[in-house]
Amino acid sequence: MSLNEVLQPMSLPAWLVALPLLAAGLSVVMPRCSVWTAFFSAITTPFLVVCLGREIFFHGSIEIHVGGWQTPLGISLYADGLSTAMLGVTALVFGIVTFYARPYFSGHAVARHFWPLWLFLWSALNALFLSADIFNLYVTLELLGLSAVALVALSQTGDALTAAMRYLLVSLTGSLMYLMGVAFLYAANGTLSLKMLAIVGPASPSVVTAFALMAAGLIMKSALFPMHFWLPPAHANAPAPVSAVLSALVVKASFYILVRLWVMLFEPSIPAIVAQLLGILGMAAIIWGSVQALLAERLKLLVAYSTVAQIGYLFLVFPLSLLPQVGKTAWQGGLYFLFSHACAKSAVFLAAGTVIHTFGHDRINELHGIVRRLPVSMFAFGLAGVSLIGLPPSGGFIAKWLYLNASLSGGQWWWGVLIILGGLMSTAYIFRFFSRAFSHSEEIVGERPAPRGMEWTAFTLALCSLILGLIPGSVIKMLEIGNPF
Amino acid sequence: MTVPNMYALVGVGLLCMGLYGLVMHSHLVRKILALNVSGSGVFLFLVALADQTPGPTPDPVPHAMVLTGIVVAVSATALALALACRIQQVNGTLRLSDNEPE
Amino acid sequence: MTTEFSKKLPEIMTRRSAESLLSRSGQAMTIIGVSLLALILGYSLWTLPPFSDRMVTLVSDNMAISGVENPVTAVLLNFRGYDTLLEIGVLLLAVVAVFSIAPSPALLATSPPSPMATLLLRLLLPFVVLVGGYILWVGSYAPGGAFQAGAVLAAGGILFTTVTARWHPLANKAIPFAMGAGLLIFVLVALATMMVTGNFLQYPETRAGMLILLIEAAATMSIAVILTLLFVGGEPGEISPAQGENKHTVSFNKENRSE
Amino acid sequence: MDNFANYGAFTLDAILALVLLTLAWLLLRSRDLFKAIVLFISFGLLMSLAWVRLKAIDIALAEAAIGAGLTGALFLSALGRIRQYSRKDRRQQKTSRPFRNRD
Repeated sequence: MSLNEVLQPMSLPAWLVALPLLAAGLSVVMPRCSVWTAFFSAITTPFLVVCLGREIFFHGSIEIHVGGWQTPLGISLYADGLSTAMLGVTALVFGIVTFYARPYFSGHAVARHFWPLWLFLWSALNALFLSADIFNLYVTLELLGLSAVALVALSQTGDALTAAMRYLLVSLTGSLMYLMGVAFLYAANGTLSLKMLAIVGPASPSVVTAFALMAAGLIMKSALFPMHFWLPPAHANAPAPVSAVLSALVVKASFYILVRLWVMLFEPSIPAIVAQLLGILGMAAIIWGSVQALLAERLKLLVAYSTVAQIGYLFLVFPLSLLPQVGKTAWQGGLYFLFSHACAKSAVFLAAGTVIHTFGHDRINELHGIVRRLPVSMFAFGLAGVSLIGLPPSGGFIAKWLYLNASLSGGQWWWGVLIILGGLMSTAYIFRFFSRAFSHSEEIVGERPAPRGMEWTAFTLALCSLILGLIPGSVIKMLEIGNPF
Repeated sequence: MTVPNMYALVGVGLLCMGLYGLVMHSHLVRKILALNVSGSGVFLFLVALADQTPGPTPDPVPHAMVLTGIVVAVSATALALALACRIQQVNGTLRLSDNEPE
Repeated sequence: MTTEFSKKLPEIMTRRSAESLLSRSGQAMTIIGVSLLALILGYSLWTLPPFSDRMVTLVSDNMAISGVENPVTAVLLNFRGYDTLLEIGVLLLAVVAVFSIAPSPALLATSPPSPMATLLLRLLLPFVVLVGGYILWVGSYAPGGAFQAGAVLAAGGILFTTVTARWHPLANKAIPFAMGAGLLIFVLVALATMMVTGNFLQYPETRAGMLILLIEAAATMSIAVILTLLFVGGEPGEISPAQGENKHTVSFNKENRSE
Repeated sequence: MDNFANYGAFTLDAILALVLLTLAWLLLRSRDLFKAIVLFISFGLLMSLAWVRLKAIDIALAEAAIGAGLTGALFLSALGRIRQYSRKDRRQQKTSRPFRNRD
């Protein structure tokens, strides 16, 4: 059987779920080979995503019916431009961070448990982005949440364990709320398929309640202000590769579900004031997260609070997309934000992990002149910072540009003011760290040299966030496929 | 009021009581207990609605969903309890709020 | 003065929010919020349209080609088998997670098992295995199936570990395989059916019953082992408590430490 | 006669519903953790009775085995371990607290 026969276009989504899951199972059964199963996954999954991307680019979106059962009875997997782009970012970040994690964990006893959990997290994300069934999404959310919690707890310090516990409680409560919403939707419509639910009529109280429950659960999981309290400790105390994917992808996964539900089911039947409310929460998140990042004393905590702020930007998409004629621009801006933040933030977390690996701590005030020891990591930090601030030519700039466009031509200029203000604040907290890192000071002695692989992986991700700023046309064209918005 | 509706209301009650317990208790094991009660409430709600079908047999799809949910719940509970035990061992306390920075 | 305040601000904020959960006003707010939620949910329940029997009809129409006769098993392993695949993944993930967190096995052999307990075990275990096997088999026709059978077998496993509190060295080698077999066989069958029928998890009609039983048998074994291990709460084979205590003090902890 | 059976069934359901709610309330309010866990196990057993009443025999089996039995066992063993650790902790408290270093 040739490779072309095995990788038929219609089987690509199934392979994307099955392969990491198989690798995860194998790494449990054969712990000695777990690194190699992870590497195998890190090479094959991006390849599969590229195949899928090429397929849908030329032939349009794909829907497959698992088990051959048509939708109301069975589950369908759906790959349009949006889900393929999410899969692509996941494959990019996971693929690169896997090569960072290898030196990071080498020789540690926890590596044995890290690799299976890592692969489970990856398969959960792939399954989540492909799923077109609201109950199947619940199962993927649980798979995602439990593996993320276990990964946070991996370093076994008191703070990490407490953070993991808090994360677990929030995550489980969020899943329960979501499941209750699923129950309402199923009772009202008799189907679980996202596409078939899409034809719901005018808003009945049960539909509104279902939306409220699901949105509440997903907001808890994606740490929108004021449900952000669990995120900074969890992301700051996790091992660096874990923090990178948690900030880059895991919080975005629940945001992605919310976007899908909003666009496919709820937008016509939910009053516009709800979107304004989500936007206001996003605004509060931007301000609160930025202020906390300015006050943070530890580098990883700074980066984690910056994630709280950046999640705020994502939620601005809800009010902006309702403005007349600029809806599409707003969605493109929001998703561009998501992608460029995924690359930039994972790069920053990896660089911060390298700092800790080298100096044994991440207290910002004691990190004077570290650029001489870690030039590549600091350069990566800087490149990613450009994207986080939103300076050209970076993915962050394109995202903010699209947002500004939407808010000004849609007539709600105050969101634009907020975006510029947020950019200024992120400049402040990034330069607060840089002023130390690049300062002249007495020679500091690192405890141990940083492996080159750790430095260059961070750099690669930072470069990706920059490259995103150079190819907006093709990314936006990709997002159009299947007309998700 | 029909019987399935009554059970659905009990499910709502259990969910809300569990959420109340989750917020009120600071002891971790109690929080986990409360979450389990909430979960039972959601499951009961789902199956009670499935029993409202016009025909004699209830809808099997919610039954399968709840079976899945029960297994997921026991996995999550095991993980949560393992974490709680480890927190007790490392921090010497089982209350999250005690653990704020001093 | 200002710098000191700015240093303390995040701490003050977090402490306040933590304490407010326990304060009087916090309690009142919670009660009001939860009651409101109950009212809203109850009202929405009231306004739900009558439950459609579309799914019941669909399931019963397709029962003949599902390979089993119990509708719930048909939904679990055929119509929505993909959910179950991921769910077995959740179980395996949970046991790995518990291993990664637990410092050492909960049950350490302190004394040899009492002869009475051993005798009881000898009498009970075959019975447990028999009941588990029956529940697994009957799941195709009547209520029962892999999860229930796995749970019954796990009860036997828990009994076994609490009485003997010791693992046979051979078991340590076999346990990872037993844990992973359910997921691996499920995924492999799903991929194999994709090669044959062109669709992930679409069983050939004539083989559906057999394949479902194969998946269920592997899943039952894995579920039984995993549930037993979740109860044991630690990885078997690393019995030495001293070793267990130190297992996790690895050097990347440094990043989280501060004086 | 039929009517009578219906009333009987409804009364049974109503009592079951009330008992479920009461048990949940008691287990959430109980001051003794051990008692709360035992109440939780009996809550699970009654839940499986409710599943039978809702014609969900599969779930009733799973709930009795997993929901009540296994989850209860998990809670009890966790409680035992926690008590063991906290005793150890009290003994060690005077000498050292290696993990209590924080910011």
